Amino acid sequence: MLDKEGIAKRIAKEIKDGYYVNLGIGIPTLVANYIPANIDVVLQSENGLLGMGPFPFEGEEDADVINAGKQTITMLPGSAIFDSAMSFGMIRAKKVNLTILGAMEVSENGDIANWKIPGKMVKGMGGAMDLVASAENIIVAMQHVNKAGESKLLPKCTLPLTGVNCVKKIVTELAVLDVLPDGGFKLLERAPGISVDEIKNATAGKLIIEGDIPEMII
Amino acid sequence: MLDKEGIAKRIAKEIKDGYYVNLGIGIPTLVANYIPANIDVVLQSENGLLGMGPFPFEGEEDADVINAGKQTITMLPGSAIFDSAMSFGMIRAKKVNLTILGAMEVSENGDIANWKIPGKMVKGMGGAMDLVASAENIIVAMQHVNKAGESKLLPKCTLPLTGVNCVKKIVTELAVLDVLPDGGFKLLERAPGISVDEIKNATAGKLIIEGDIPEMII
Amino acid sequence: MNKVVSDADEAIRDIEDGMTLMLGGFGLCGLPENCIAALVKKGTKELTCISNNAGVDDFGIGLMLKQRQVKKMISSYVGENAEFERQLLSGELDVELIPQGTLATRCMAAGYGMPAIFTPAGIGTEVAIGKEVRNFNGKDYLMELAFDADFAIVKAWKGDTMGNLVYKATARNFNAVMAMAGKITIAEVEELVEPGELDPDHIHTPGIYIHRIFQGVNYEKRIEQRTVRKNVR
Amino acid sequence: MNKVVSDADEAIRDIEDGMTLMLGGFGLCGLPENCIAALVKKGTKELTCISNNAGVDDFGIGLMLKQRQVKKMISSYVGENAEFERQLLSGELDVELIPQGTLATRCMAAGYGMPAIFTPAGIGTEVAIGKEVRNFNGKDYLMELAFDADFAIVKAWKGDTMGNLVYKATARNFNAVMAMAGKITIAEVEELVEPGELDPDHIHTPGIYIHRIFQGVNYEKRIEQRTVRKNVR
Repeated sequence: MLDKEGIAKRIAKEIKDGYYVNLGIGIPTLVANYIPANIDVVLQSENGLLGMGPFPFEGEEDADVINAGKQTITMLPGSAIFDSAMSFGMIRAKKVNLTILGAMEVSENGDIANWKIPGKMVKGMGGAMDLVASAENIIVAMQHVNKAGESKLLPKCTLPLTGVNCVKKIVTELAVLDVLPDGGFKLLERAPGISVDEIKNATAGKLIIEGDIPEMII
Repeated sequence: MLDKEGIAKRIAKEIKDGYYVNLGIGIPTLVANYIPANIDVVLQSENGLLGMGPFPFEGEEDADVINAGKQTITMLPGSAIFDSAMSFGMIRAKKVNLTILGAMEVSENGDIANWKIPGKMVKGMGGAMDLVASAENIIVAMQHVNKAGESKLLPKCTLPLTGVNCVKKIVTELAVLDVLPDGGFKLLERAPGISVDEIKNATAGKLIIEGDIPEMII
Repeated sequence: MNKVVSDADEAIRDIEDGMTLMLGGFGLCGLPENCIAALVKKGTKELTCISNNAGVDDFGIGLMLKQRQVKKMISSYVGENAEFERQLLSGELDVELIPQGTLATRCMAAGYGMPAIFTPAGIGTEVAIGKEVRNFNGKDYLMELAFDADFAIVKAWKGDTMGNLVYKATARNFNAVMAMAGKITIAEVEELVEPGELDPDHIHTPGIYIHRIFQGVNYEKRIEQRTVRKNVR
Repeated sequence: MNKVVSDADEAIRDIEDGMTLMLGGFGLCGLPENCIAALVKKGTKELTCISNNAGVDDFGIGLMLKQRQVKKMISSYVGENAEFERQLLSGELDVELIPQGTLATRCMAAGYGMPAIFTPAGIGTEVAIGKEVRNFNGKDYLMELAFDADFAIVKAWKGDTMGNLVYKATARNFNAVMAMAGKITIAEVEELVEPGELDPDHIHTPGIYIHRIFQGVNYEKRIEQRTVRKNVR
């Protein structure tokens, strides 16, 4: 079973040289730490920055340099600043190659729910609806089951949707799965020490298992 | 009767302190020379400049600093450069207070034709259609009659239109006229030495004359 | 071209109860701190505020919420604010949540004279309820209308007396789009300079969009999430 | 992030007959001179060119027209070109004239992922024929579609190897909007620098929009209307 860092490490392997990537809050943010050193990747922060760097050293924080999670960050050489309209313009125009974000639920047809729980205080969708509606390639980083032990990979989402037919890949503590264009979670890899049966038991939506499922290499 | 410089001088009196003004090619360009020194006016050039200044001194021309007429110009202190999308964005959003342009014909309901003569090579409308469709305040600078001696102030334009119901005021070599919201050219001023009858004879559209018509003061 | 006002009080003098305001900034970054303080002092009420976030309890729009000056928030994300939550749950406050890109683009539409825009954000979700859906090239889009704000209030790094603005780093965010979108736009700047001191090629908001400008004082520039590196990567 | 190509020939290597190109510039200002020369050399034909103007007889797109490489021009103003006029009158060339602001905004729409925009330009004129008219707040607007260009070719003053661009003065014009709008965008620059040499706050086109970049050579930067002052005002 993977921990959060493990999920981030596995997702980092999906990033290719030359990619522009938008990382959501939570596990996706950790992915930045595991991007291979031999590829060039530019991180987009939707508040208006391309070229997000690591956190600043103590004492070097600048209130005017933050990411979409409102964290103080740095800018790498070759960074560019732009306003919020252009930021979402480039997202809508599919210039961002990969979006990685968390989810509460994903359905077998790629719908995602990650912004609202009825009865609880709703904080808002931020940029998530824009990102999932436009991104060509969306990877969801999340736990396979919720705190109540219920699967988050469902035939149909039960929570209010953030977007429809958009998730392409899911990485959880148990597995890597593709969401097929015609529907269904295709199991690609097992987490170290996790059996196919364990994944079956944790997946409520249609799970497609073909041939041997390799253990993932991180 | 006014010459071109006279028309430009008279139009310059319509410009108020704090105005952002777009000047078309021809007589409107001359207006810049007669803006009173005691008011602050910013000239917009729709290729992407606010703060257009006079022509450069010989030897100081810069191929990268031109106006919408493709003439080499200068930039005044406080100038701002922007792209073509923002330029027409501010025009559509009515941030430009006054547009001054030439015309082949104006109708009594404020339609304007100034871009195309059937049978002749059509060069294009450039930014004229955007300007007339959006400007709150449009003054037309033109000759009262064409070279064939026919009135250019008509009941209805005969040439293909550039815009509809948009011209607010017309200054010709003979007169200053308002285009009334309900239609009709209201005669406001006569050019020096021009009689009301001469203006009547030169105006094919509905001319509205109320009381004494003063001679214009330039 | 008399755009310079003496301070925030003068800048907001005619903002009245019930008006719609845009307020620039993202999180606590790039907030028009002086104008918010002046609005709190003036006590203007029943405001509709278009702002990506609602500040925190004791900073940003949170200060106006605390005084019950806000009738409605139009935002994309309103977490980190306990008083906000209390007013929302008690029904004192109305909130319209809209996707961040839709928020930004509806501001831009106002500044660019476009009455509506199309975006796929929110298709298939509750955001789409009651809105026109239109298909272009096989993909569905929502039609979203340009905002209509009485005032936009933005904060820039530098500005000149003609209203030209330059923002610093990610403090540009919504400031640059809202600056174009107010019927009247007020800009507060950290440094007010004379025309000619800003490079025309480096101006982010041309002065034509700005109606009032002043040099602000005592910027706190609070950091919402102070994150630092423990060691070199 | 390998965006740098050696020269214009390499940059345009896969532009094929029948493609749609956007070409930046306004009049003769800010033209991608190197790429135009390479296209003339390559002899690519049946091109649809989206460009505000069509150059003059012996400069700019005029050079491509002379070689009969252009099937259709989409422009707002095409005067100052005798060969253009001859081809147009003889039926060899197709021309679609559209308002300048519509042209710019349809480029921006492509770069901002908006399938269509609304503009009042052309309402009541022949430009409106066959287009959807829609009323917002009592005013009519035309719905105009985003452009779909195989390549956009722009010219900037400076650029870095990651594709970030800075334009000089009014040479920004259509370059900055078309740079966002190509399926593939090629940028030629007067000076190519390393990442970090351009101030992130001063970049006009972020590198994400640029696919290929090179430092051009031998810029003529011809002036179309050389106008000078005779004496001090």
